[in-house]
Amino acid sequence: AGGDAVTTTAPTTDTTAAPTDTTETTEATTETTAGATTTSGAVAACDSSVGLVFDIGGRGDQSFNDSAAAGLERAADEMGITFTEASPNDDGSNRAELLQLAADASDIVLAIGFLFEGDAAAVGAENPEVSFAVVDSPMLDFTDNPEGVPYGDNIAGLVFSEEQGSFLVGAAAALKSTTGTIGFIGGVSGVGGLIEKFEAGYQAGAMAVNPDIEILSEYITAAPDFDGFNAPDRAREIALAMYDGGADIVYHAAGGSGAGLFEAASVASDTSGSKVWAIGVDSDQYNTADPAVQEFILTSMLKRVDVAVFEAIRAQCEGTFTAGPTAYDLSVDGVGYSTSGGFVDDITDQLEDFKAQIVSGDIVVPTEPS
Amino acid sequence: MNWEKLPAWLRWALYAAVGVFVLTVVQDFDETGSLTAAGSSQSMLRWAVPILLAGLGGLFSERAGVVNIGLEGMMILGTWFGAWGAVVYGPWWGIVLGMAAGAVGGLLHAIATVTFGVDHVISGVAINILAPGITRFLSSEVLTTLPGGSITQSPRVPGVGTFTLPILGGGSIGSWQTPDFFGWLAGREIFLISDIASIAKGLVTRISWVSLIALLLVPFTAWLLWRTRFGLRLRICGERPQAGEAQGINVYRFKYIGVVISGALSGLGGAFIASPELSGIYLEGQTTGRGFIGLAALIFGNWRPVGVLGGALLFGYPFGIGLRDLDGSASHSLILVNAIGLAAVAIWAATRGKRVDAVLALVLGLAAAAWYLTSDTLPDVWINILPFVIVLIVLVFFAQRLRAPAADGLRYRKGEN
Amino acid sequence: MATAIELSGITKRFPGVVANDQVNLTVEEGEIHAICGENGAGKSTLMKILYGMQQADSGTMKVHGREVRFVSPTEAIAAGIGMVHQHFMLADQLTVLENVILGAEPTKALGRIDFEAAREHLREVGQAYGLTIDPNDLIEELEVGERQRVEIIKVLYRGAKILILDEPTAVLVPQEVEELFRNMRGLKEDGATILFIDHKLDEVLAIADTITVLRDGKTVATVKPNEVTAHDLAELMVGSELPTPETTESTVTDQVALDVESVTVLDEDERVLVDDVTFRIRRGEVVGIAGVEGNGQAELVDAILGTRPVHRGSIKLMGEDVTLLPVRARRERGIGYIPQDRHREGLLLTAPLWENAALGHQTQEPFVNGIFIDRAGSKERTEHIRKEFDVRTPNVDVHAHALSGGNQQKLIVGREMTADPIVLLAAHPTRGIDVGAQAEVWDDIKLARSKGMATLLISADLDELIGLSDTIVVMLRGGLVATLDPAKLSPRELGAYMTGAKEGAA
Amino acid sequence: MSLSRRILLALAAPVVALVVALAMSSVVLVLSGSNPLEAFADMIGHASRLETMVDILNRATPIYIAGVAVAIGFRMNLFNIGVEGQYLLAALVAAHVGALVDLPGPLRIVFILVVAMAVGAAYSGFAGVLKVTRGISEVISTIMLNAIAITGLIAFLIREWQAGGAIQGGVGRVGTTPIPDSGLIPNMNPVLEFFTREIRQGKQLTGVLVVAILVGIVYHLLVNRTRFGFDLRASGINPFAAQVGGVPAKRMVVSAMVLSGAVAGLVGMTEINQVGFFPANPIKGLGFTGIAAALLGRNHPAGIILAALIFSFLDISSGVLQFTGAASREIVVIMQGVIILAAVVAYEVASRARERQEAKSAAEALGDVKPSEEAA
Ligand SMILES: Nc1ncnc2c1ncn2[C@@H]1O[C@H](COP(=O)(O)OP(=O)(O)OP(=O)(O)O)[C@@H](O)[C@H]1O
Ligand SMILES: Nc1ncnc2c1ncn2[C@@H]1O[C@H](COP(=O)(O)OP(=O)(O)OP(=O)(O)O)[C@@H](O)[C@H]1O
Ligand SMILES: [Mg+2]
Ligand SMILES: [Mg+2]
Repeated sequence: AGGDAVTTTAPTTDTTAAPTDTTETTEATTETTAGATTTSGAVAACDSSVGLVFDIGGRGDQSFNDSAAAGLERAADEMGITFTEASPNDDGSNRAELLQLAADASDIVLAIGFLFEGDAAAVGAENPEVSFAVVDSPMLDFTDNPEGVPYGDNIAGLVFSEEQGSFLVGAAAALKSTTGTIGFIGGVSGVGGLIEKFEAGYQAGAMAVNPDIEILSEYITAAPDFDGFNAPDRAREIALAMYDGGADIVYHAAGGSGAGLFEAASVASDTSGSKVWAIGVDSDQYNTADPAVQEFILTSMLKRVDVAVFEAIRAQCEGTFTAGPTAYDLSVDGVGYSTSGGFVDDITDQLEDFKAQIVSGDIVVPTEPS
Repeated sequence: MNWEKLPAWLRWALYAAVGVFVLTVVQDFDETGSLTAAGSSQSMLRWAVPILLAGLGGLFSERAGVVNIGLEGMMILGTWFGAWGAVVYGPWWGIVLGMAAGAVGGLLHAIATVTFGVDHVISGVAINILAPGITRFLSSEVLTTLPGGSITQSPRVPGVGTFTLPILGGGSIGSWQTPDFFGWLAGREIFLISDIASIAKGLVTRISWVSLIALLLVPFTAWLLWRTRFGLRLRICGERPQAGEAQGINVYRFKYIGVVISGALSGLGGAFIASPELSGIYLEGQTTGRGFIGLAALIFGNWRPVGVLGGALLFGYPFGIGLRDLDGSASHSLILVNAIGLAAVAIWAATRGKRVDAVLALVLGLAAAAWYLTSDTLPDVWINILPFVIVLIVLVFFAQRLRAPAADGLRYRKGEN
Repeated sequence: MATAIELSGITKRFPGVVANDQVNLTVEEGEIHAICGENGAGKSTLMKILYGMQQADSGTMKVHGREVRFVSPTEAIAAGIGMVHQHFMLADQLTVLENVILGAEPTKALGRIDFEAAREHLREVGQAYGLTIDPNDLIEELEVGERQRVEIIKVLYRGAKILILDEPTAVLVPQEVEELFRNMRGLKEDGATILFIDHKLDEVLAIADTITVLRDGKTVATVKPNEVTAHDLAELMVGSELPTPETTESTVTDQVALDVESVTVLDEDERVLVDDVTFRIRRGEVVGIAGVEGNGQAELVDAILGTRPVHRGSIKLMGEDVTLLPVRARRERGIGYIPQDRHREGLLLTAPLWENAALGHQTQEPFVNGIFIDRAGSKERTEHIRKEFDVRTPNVDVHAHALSGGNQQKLIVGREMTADPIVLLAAHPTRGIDVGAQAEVWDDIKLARSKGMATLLISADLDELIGLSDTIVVMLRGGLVATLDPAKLSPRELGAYMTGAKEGAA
Repeated sequence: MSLSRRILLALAAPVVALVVALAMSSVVLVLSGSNPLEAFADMIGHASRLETMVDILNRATPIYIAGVAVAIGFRMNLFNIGVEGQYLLAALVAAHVGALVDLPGPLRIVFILVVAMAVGAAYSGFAGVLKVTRGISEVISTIMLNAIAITGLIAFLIREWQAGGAIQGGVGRVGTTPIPDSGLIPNMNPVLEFFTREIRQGKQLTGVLVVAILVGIVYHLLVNRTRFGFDLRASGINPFAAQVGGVPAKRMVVSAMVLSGAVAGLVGMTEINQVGFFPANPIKGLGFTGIAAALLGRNHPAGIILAALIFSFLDISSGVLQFTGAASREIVVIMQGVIILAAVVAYEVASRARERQEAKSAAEALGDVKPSEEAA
């Protein structure tokens, strides 16, 4: 599947340093691993201008785009960069134009979402003086080299090891489940294994805790129907069926549809009289969810787009911008799990243990569901 | 015995009974638990309600002679205002504002078609284009100012609450927790009886007040349109407006009323989509064509209230089953149900000497049976299209028996024949 | 006697037409008052104004001496006026009862219709005037005469004392007309005032107490029937002598142009519409089909034209079997068609005249050039039709809806005639056009007949049918019940055959 | 009616519609605290750059083709809502088959176009067949067929076909096997550059524009100049009259749906030729925009061009507004809606005026009324 490019595990760089220059390593696909949590301490002021192009929907999705916006705002706060932002038309037909408009006005352009890959490669080639960073795509060209080479010296990809974060929430689910049945709801299947990666990690994590655990799994839609990321009503129905079917914890990787899962958790808890849980994705959804459903959000699989965005801007400011993929994995806390609400406090030890094993390589998390 | 002579509600009730019987047999044969589960009938209702409301809306409009392809747009207005109203003023206000917004969409359609004589389809399409523009703009101006809202979504939408029938469904009267008769019966595992009880249990337990209203609207609409002066006058506008005009009826007014009600009902459907019964949030594009499907249900139901309900359930059932079917087995069973249904159609057609129909039904039925026998589950891409395929197949055999109001879609101008 | 209605100086303009021009009309209480005039004289418009369906631009109306101003039929109904329209105002899918009570529904609480009271009232009205009909029947199941009865009951149901009947006899056979007239006299005896429109002069003279003649939107005279002859009336109406449809010597040849053999036509529910019909038309012959509307004539024509499948039997055109050929192939082989409803089947109202002239012949010279439409050729041909058939239009680029009915009909007749058809199917070729145009159409058919055209003529105008035909066949319930010689036939006698009162060949 | 008056009437409708749309959008803009003049100036200023014009044309091309597809149906009162499903299915199959067969460049281009048209025609024709044989309104059947195509057939096929080993890179470039460059329609930059300056920023004027122009010309000739077109229009204006005029009603329905679908099949070619394969996340919704374009353009080949350009211009403007900040980009969506509604009403009013004019002049020809008299 399409996730292959992302999965090549790269040697982790020194976590105390900014991403190292890896341009001339032997493997063309070598990824840089970001030092995500290491940005404590003052950062130098910077007068770069940043253009950020959201995925469809733009700001306010309480997930992906908002996370990116948070990183951007932090960069503005801490480094004083100036920025412009934009989001595409509903059908995404003007991605390339927006990138170009952003490039006209910026030193670095951040594109939020793998759908920008083709356009960012093209626009990037036309604007060699501007840096481009695309979230969720390695930005590698496989045309002439099966290993892939960066599209250009000015084009970077920010990729996340979602399977690793999903592993941890899967483990959490298995540890917390009393029924021995848990669920997974994917937004859209068949987009090059993108969402399947979440499922794979979740499965692996749950089985690591309890090999006999039953995992119900369903995708809302299949590409090219992308409604699955925007269908809380369907997610709610699927989740209800899962709870009816004995699951007591359901994890979603379905963007905006997730609201339906939380709704279902509240309804199912209310109807059955025993509490069931939901697990959020991307951001700490406990913090963004309505107070009425907060108490059902066990944890969220964190995908630190904010960190990636911030780091990309910082690299630009500091002149350390690196072409090709930069990996945000567990080792740099590019992915993780949230603890808001305190519902997983009793199992953090076990989870941290798993985390250490993954970071050390003792556990290799699969990227394709079994 | 002549089926056509039975009252419409009894006829449909019989169809439903036969349907449940088939589902039960298939379920027992296939050992799929969910075809007649309470959760399934509940989800059927949930998914049917917006379609039903749009369809009933279409009924009012088309019975008044105005084709309303703008139902989708009016529904979109309903989702936005329903959500916004509920968030800002409370759930019932959401319902009211959703209906009001839909009604305004209807008014727009009425102005264009009735007053200006614009082609009904064209005006409807225009409204379908305009509505998302308006809501998008309103989102950018209003929702973004609400905590948790954004240009594409609202904060969580509170709901109007649910209702459980006492005694039959185990609801409570005051503080008395009544027995749950259907639930008890469903647990007895008596062939057919328990299945019917289980379906019934789903339909009387934790039903949204809006669903209840929508269901009650079916007999109410039938009564209003076929038993009252208002109804007769409205229907004449769809059959022969000149006749109404000649009897001193203000045709324009009734057309306006019909189209505005149509918008209000679609708006209610939209508000329901945004309510926690389905989504619990306003999200751009969340109607996903349900207005159009309501139109299909209207046509499927032969422009009659009970028929519209039938059409809405026919969409809602496989849709709900498809979503709830986690391993693809229930949907797989539905293929067998289809095969049986097609066999029945083949027999029906054969007894009426409709040879082409009989052969067609037989071939399709055999294909379905073959598919059923050569597979164990239904892959999700096919589950998604099941409702559409079923409705299309039903239309293949019965579309010719349908009859739109005679003056539906025709331009009417006072004083012209 | 008191005056029931007094209209003075009524003027009504439509775009480009003055339908009523300073019309004055006085109707006494309890009389039967006939309004005559050619097509387009403004009769219906005047009645619609009186009934509140249209508003006059100027002029005053008095009902029972009181000046009134109706902005909708509601006020007219309240003033005791009821109207039966030229085109029936009935909803086919509704029952008789629903149609009748519409607008005057007896209701119970919550606006519920009191169907019991309505049925009872309907029964009373029916009994009082000797008009009975089953209130639960759907209109679509009724015959023309019955529908008219529903229309009259509708008016009486509301207690109207002044009845307006717009061309009530147009669709009736003589026997039905007599029945209607009996009813009208009964109503008059009960104190009703009746205004009725007709342009069949013998009928007018037979029933009316007073006659008002309109011409070009103006009142030209008000006369008593005993003071005038039909001849005088005709002159008043058209300002000149009335033409007659009589043909001269026979031009019938031996060559069979159209051979219809045992043709049976079924509808979708397999009911028999045309039942085993056999006849032949030779070149130079006009065969008229007589029959009350709805007895299969229209379907027979459809079958010959090819728009309806033939269930059994065969149709041969100049010896060639065309039973299975599509419409286009038949038209290319020389079938011309004048449809009974020119708006529905004859014209593309929102297309220019030159395209209308091509319709039905768009695969033939001079309208085409290979796969392309020959615009120049088409326009030239249309100009020719315009001149030959006196189609009054500013140019051939205007849309067809801009023309008046008579001119539209002349365009259709011209289109079919200039194509030199072998067989012409003419359904009501002069319906709804004025006397002048009528005479022109008759002449056209006669001329073509003499040149060898075979014509199948359907008409509700029995004089026309008798006058133009060489042979008349009578259709009843889908079958041919009589073959008659028009030379020895009176309209009354023909009417008897049409209603089944008389049978067999003459 | 004098010529000047006629021209005035013909122009009145679109001008009024545009003015109304501008006025209403201005009101909305003012209400939301923006300066309309500034916003319009930004939009126009941006659109007058050569590179933006290329963008506008690229966007207008598929909208135009979709508009023509819809218009073919409209010309005979058929409402093909199914253009959406037809173009996506057609593009998918054409891209897949086009990448697999081994043909020399130009032939492959033609082959892909033909396959796309055939698939679109077949899928649309199915709705036509359902209509004439089973009496199912094409409005309903094409709604169903859209859903079946997008959520079912395409989802299934794209999964099957991308498994065939066509990973172009990250998940953002998942799709069918890439078509060799020789099989893609070359861009038209040289043509445009011949007239002006060099096109910068790597913008490429899509070669499908040529296809669109051809489609427009063929549409015009076919519908307005041929016998077939006459039959088609006649059926649209009055199906009964057309039928007694020898037009085979059922065959016309199927033919019109087939033609409409064939044209619809070309809608996706712009994206295929730009991306080089059929992506898992293709641009959707063009079928619906096409309906709007056909309505706005009154089914007229030139009118649809204008409509497509207007829509495209507004779409493109939403980008620049976000960078200049003169107004919220949502204003363009409002404008699209308002233009449509204003246009349909304005057209209706104008066509009534025209009808009255014609009736008057016909009556004058009859000599019934002297012009002075009727002016009273
Ligand atoms: N007394 C009544 N009270 C409430 N609703 C009624 C009543 N009678 C009929 N209806 C409803 O009104 C609608 C139309 O009634 P009607 O009697 O015309 O149906 P029908 O002609 O029997 O239907 P069909 O033609 O399908 O047999 C139906 O939906 C029916 O359920
Ligand atoms: N609504 C209308 N709009 C425009 N013109 C009209 C309208 N109604 C009638 N006319 C025109 O007014 C004139 C008088 O029409 P009217 O129907 O009163 O004639 P009539 O005497 O009843 O003729 P007929 O014998 O054909 O019924 C005709 O030229 C007709 O075309
Ligand atoms: Mg009935
Ligand atoms: Mg008249």
